Amino acid sequence: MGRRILSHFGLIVAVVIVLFPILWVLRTSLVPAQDSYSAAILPSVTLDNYRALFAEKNFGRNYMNSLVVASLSVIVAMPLAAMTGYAFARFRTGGRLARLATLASQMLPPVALALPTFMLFRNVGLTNSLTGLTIVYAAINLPFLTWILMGFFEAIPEDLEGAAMTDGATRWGAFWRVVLPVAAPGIMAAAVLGFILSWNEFLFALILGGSNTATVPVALASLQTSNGVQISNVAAGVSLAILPLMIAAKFIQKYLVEGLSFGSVK
Amino acid sequence: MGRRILSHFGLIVAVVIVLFPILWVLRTSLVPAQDSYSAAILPSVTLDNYRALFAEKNFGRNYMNSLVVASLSVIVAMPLAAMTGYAFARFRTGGRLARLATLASQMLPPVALALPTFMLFRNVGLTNSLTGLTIVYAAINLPFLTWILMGFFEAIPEDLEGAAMTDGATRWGAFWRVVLPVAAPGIMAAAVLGFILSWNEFLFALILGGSNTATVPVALASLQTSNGVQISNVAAGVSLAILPLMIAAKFIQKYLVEGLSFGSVK
Amino acid sequence: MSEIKLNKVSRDYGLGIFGVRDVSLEIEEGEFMVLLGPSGCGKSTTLRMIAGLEETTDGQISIAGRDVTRLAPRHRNVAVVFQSYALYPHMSVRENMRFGMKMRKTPRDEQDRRIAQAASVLGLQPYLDRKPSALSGGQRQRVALGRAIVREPDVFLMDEPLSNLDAKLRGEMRQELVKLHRRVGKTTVFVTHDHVEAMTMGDRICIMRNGRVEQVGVPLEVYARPRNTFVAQFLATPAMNLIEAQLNAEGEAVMLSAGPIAGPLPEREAALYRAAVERKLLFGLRAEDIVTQPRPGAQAFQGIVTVLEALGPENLIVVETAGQSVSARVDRHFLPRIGDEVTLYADLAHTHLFDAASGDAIAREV
Amino acid sequence: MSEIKLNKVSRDYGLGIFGVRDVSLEIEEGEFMVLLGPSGCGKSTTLRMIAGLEETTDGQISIAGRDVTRLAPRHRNVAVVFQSYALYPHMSVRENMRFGMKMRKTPRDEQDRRIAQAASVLGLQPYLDRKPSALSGGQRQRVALGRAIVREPDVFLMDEPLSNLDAKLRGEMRQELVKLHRRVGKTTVFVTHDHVEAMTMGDRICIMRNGRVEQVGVPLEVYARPRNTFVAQFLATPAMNLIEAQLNAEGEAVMLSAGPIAGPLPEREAALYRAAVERKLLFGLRAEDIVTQPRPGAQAFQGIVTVLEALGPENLIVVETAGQSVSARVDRHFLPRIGDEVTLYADLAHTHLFDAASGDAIAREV
Repeated sequence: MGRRILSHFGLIVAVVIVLFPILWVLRTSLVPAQDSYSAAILPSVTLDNYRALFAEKNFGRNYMNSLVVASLSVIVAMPLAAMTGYAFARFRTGGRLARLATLASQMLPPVALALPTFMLFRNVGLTNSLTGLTIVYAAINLPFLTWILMGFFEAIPEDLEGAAMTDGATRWGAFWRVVLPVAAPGIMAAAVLGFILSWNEFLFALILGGSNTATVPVALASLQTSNGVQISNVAAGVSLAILPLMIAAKFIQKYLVEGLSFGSVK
Repeated sequence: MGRRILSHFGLIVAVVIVLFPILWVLRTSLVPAQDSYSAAILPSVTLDNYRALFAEKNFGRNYMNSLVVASLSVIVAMPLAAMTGYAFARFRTGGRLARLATLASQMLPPVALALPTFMLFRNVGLTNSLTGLTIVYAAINLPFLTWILMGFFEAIPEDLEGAAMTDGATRWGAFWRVVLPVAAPGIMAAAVLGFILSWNEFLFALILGGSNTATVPVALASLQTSNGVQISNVAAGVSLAILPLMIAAKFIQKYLVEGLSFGSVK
Repeated sequence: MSEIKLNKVSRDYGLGIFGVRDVSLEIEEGEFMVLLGPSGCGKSTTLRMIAGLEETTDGQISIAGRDVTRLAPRHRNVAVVFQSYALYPHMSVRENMRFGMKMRKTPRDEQDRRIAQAASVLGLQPYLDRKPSALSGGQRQRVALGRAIVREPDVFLMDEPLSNLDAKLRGEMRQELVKLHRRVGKTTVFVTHDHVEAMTMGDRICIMRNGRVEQVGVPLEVYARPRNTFVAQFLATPAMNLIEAQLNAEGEAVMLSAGPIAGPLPEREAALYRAAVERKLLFGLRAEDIVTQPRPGAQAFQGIVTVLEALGPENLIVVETAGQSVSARVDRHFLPRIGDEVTLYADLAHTHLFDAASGDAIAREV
Repeated sequence: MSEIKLNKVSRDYGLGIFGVRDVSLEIEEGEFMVLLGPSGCGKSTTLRMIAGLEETTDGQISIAGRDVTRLAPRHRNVAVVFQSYALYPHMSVRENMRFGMKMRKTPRDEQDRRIAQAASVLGLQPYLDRKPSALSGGQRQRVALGRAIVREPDVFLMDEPLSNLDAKLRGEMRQELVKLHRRVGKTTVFVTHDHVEAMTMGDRICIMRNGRVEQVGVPLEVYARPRNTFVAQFLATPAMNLIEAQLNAEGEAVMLSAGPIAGPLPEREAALYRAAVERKLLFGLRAEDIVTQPRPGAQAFQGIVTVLEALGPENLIVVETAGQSVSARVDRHFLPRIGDEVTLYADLAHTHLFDAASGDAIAREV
């Protein structure tokens, strides 16, 4: 019993350590600028920092850009990733080489790809465009989602598809009506991860974007690097940047935790 | 049979598309600077670009920095990650909240953490130091490795530890002598991924590093952004940046592919 | 009409490895055919080839006179009951049953009628709206059956459907399946490694080993006349006793000499096996043909009891004698102690003889 | 001395859910005790509590007179054979066996000696340097056994060790395990859901249901005198026939009236059960006590054959009569056809009687 209390105490401490910076950022975003560095927890509450962010820094545009690019890149990559992952899982398509290429593409240093991508995109007129950024993020998401979904599909017993196919479904029908619904929690989890991957991406957004197409991370960086950092504005921006993550955590934590404990898809 | 040839053909095309840019970068790094943009495949071969990189750009220092920081961060994070992942997998320590916090920490936008980290590190004198960078990378690797290893440990039947413990081992002994060796392929794979994650990291390396502590990605970025990009030097740098990845792919592809097909640890 | 014909069917995995090799088998309309054999013998592969879930690399398979060798599973009109049940986990029991009919565009009211009927036959009414994960193993098994039945397929293919059930439930489902088959009357192929299931369920059984067919026949006939020692031993627990033996002619009589068991064969057996005199043989006798009371034609022998298994209704004993272990299935009142010397009687009227080298049964001269 | 005592042992999962509840059981030195019951009855949990792999939330467990309730598994000196075998996949067979001895610091040459001996007993010599993944299911099972034996523990704990084997192999391993136990002579607890294993292997059996003990005793005694209908039905296939019944006194005689079966109880049974006259009862009769030939004390009844299972050595039949299904285990030569009307004889000398409401056996007046 004593041991249990001890380990729970340790956990609470750990959670506080993890959460404290986030909570403090949230707090800083909600107090007037002059109180940013005060030790008082909540001297007074205001939404001025958020208002300033949207009114003066055009943060609404950045936010929309991020939402559009991150969502579209997942929507574009997911069907392809599902089919490729299924092919890898069931037909051993391409064997080890194809799997390795998928993994390897995840491991290329983004910096090494930045310049070639920029030059290529400039030639075809895709710099400073959300389309260009969506394409890049879809290309990043594709192997990532493929790999994750491959794992989920491998965990689904093949007999399920055998049953569907003798029940009258085509191979495609078995995939569509049985495999996909069964893998749904995993697919949801993968989609959330892919979204967040794109949402947080900084390097390509910086290189390929312009002022109209800047995403949230680019905007945050410029807030932080501009002369005389306004910490309260930064805090508001960071709070908003974390918002989708918190929504995801709140509403689909079940999917996230169950879907991503690898190999435990029921 | 016709279908098979077709799908193999498709695969070969896909592989060429994936590999071509990498091969072309390698080619560019091996030809004299004046042939960089020529269409000839290998007009002549030289190591001058590499020599210049090391002699003029101090790339050797960057390379060592990256190797040290990436290796140390994995070495520091791995034991903690293994124990945490095991606790999550077996004792449901912290329940869903702790798992969620682990996942969530992966999803915080790095840009949002950059400024606070920089300010904190400047106060304690960890900017422009490899120690500081190692700490950051270990902190990034810890939840990442924890999550991956948790999946591997969950896939190991609990009876194995039961057998070890009735055979005379302590819980720790069962973990050390049975669970860890059985999970070894997964741990190897996770270590490689963690190394590459750190190896490729750009943002924190840029913010926290100085000229002496610049890592490979920072050096590549400066090569690319300096006036009059020397494409042959960049190509040599990129080739070297990819080298550890290729070594990993070559020597431990078995671990990578088997260890990471989630849920299939034998 | 839904007979199944396999004509020299093979499953070649390449590199000279065969899952199934040159299997020919005719399963009649309405017949309950059991494929029996140890794990890895190719019985499941054969079933999956009939279903179209495994590629047939050589030979032809026809169902109801139609060559289906290259047809997709959905065009074969077969229903498979998997060992794992393979229920759709995201669908309720009702939707699981409906799926196949929906795929085949059965009218909706006909779907409902068949589901209601199958649920009533299988006692599944209370569970129709549950997900499979909320059911017990036995209930899942019934759902898997129900899903197959409502389809009204030409052929039922069952891949060890009882092996995940408790011993208790397995015995009950065995009888239920046979009753069901009698009612539905559809051609059924049933794969199992359990000889009790094979004996009790099959109209005929097909015993396989190493991808080939060893013997096909009515269970009691195969039991009475196994073609070789493998079939003889596989089809019973305890396995048939096998003892190296020789026959010698002494005038009219044929004398058997098999380790501890020796004596003249009864008249009928003597006539049948006269030609096998002086060959190297294996003498086979089933455990239930070794009895505890003398009877005509039974030869007495002594042995030390080394195993006694009191099952309740009867006892299994093993005695050691002359370096041989001999198993006997005896009356429940015969309860010797381990180490006792007992006298048993080998009923030579049930003699089996096999060639010592090949293991094949000695041809009877009828 | 390595007897095991469980004193009111419980496993409380919280929220009023118990895996095991108030189980008391004494297992004697050298005894082979079988825990038998359907899945979820708490038998495996009990075994794991003895091993220390499951927490004991209430009660005491002692091994060899020592209270081990709070001891770690490694301090209990027990060896567990798991259903999954739980062989260390990264170690060879030899290293698997050596592991436990290494942990206990057995001298190296003693380790080698014991490994060699166990390997020879279990026929594992050719496989000592293989990894478990290169072995068949039966071989893995033997390695799991070998790993337990070489440890020379006080107690063997076996959790359904045969359930992953083929029917054939299971029967053989059953006998081997009993022989092994006789040679090693160590206290053994064996968990199974298979009543045949329980009957044939146990010195005593402990039948569990819903986390509680239903009956403990020598197999044949429990078989002969089940304490309630659950035990009566669980301990045999087919399950004991149970028919609603009443007894009526007619002078000296006691008349049984149980559906199709009616008649005077034999003298001995009449005396035993006289007190149960006019109560609502269940009449129980085992399938082997329904015979095909008249005998003294046996009451004839007619029925329609609905199931015939010809096992080879004997047949199981089910007849329908007066709305009752009655199972009988009959001679292999008795082969009616489905739908035939047959006459059978219920041997009332083997009558079991239970209270209709509680299912408890009616106390015999001895």
